[in-house]
Amino acid sequence: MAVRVVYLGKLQDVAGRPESEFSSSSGDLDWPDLVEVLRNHVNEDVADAVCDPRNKIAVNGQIQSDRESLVFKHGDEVALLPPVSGG
Amino acid sequence: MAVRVVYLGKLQDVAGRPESEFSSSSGDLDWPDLVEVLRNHVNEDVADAVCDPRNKIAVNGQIQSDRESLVFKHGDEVALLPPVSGG
Amino acid sequence: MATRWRCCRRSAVARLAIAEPLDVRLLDKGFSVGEALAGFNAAHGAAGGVVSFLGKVRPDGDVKALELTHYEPLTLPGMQELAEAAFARFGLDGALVWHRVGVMTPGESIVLVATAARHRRDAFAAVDFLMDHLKSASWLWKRERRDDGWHWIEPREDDRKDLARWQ
Amino acid sequence: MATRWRCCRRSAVARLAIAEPLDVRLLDKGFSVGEALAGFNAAHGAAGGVVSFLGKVRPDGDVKALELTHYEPLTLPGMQELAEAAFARFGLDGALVWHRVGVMTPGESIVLVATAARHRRDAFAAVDFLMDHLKSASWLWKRERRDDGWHWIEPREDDRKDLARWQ
Repeated sequence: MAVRVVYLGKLQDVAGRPESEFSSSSGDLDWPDLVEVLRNHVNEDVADAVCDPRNKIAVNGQIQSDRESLVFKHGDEVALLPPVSGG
Repeated sequence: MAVRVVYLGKLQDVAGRPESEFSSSSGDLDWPDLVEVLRNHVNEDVADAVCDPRNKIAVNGQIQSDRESLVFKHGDEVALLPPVSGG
Repeated sequence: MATRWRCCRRSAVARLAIAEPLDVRLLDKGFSVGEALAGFNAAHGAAGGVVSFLGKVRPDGDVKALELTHYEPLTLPGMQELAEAAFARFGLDGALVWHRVGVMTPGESIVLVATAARHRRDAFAAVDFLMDHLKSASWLWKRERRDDGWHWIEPREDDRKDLARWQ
Repeated sequence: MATRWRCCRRSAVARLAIAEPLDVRLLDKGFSVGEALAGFNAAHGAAGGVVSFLGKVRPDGDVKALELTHYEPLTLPGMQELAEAAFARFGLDGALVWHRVGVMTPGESIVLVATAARHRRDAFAAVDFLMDHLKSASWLWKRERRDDGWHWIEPREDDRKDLARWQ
């Protein structure tokens, strides 16, 4: 299975890229898996950022309120959303 | 001498005309003279209105704060201004 | 064809000259709100925020027309003073204060106010201030024509309260 | 000549279609504020009051450019929900909510909000509400290019306070 992770705002700079694609042959990815993958394949700072409650998580365009119980399926798009600054 | 009196807003309807011109051969007109002239040559209601502090008085485009001590000179334009309702 | 229209529009917008910093007018004919605001906006390119208010004659019940009367020696000078007061009080980059006089029908524009400021809150507060004063402290008198003829509009208690907010 | 311009302008204004009651757009190119407001105004001819706010890139110190990033699946749907909330809360006749994304330079328009309502206060409050939410509760991220490169803009405490006013 494969999931895509999109980094928004300054998390793009933290990750050093606008998005990543992770694939796994060992079934679905859960939240601790994702944090681990980010830590090992991107960097520590992104793994920390994804756990910081000030940064929100969306899966397939839906904001998630309980990130720690998430389980990702093949084709999911996970967005990491730092605090907004629009207008 | 002659003075012109301009009726604004609903005072036009009270006076039944947009303005009046009064001339006198006996020197300057003071405030009681004006009220008297309005009463005799226009009507009671206008004479009352001109004494009502809710209606303002301008002479030659200047708002007057002390109407009772006014003395009018030849060519003066006296405006009777009811409460405004713009915008 | 599309290109030709674009050309016309751009030029039209550039043609409307807006006085800076204050453009205060008493108008006896209808005006184009789009052109006025495009011109004002172009005149204040460096302002962070531009707020506008447009007031129109509402098609209310049997109201057929509305007439606004002014008094030449007082009305425009009073509006100019009002614009200057807003300019100083809210630290504006500029203001546009346009008011129609004469007879208007439902849907027509009565008043257009726009302010440009570095910050949004100042521009907002200035339009609010200008409108409250135009409604109850400017030398304008309004009457409506209904089925049974013309009726003068009395000042409303709410308008006086709105004005008191700024004192 | 004057007549010819008038003809072009009128037609141009009539050509810009504004969705009713809500016109919500995320734009990746500049837009004409005059045309947008003329179109909005025409679409809401019966509204007593139309209030607008235009936010522009300020020529601030050494800021050369500003970039706004959005996230396709969230940003426009969020703006649409926001417009619906304002529409219901303030009893609006209509609202226009346009936001630029991409790279902009000083003087360019970032955001245009307009509301039409029967009464002035509702139109005012709705623009205020929309702007507070666009600034601190919409899925948009801003960065500035200064002499030493790009810098992400952090949310400001004041923006959060402005938002709290509506809760």
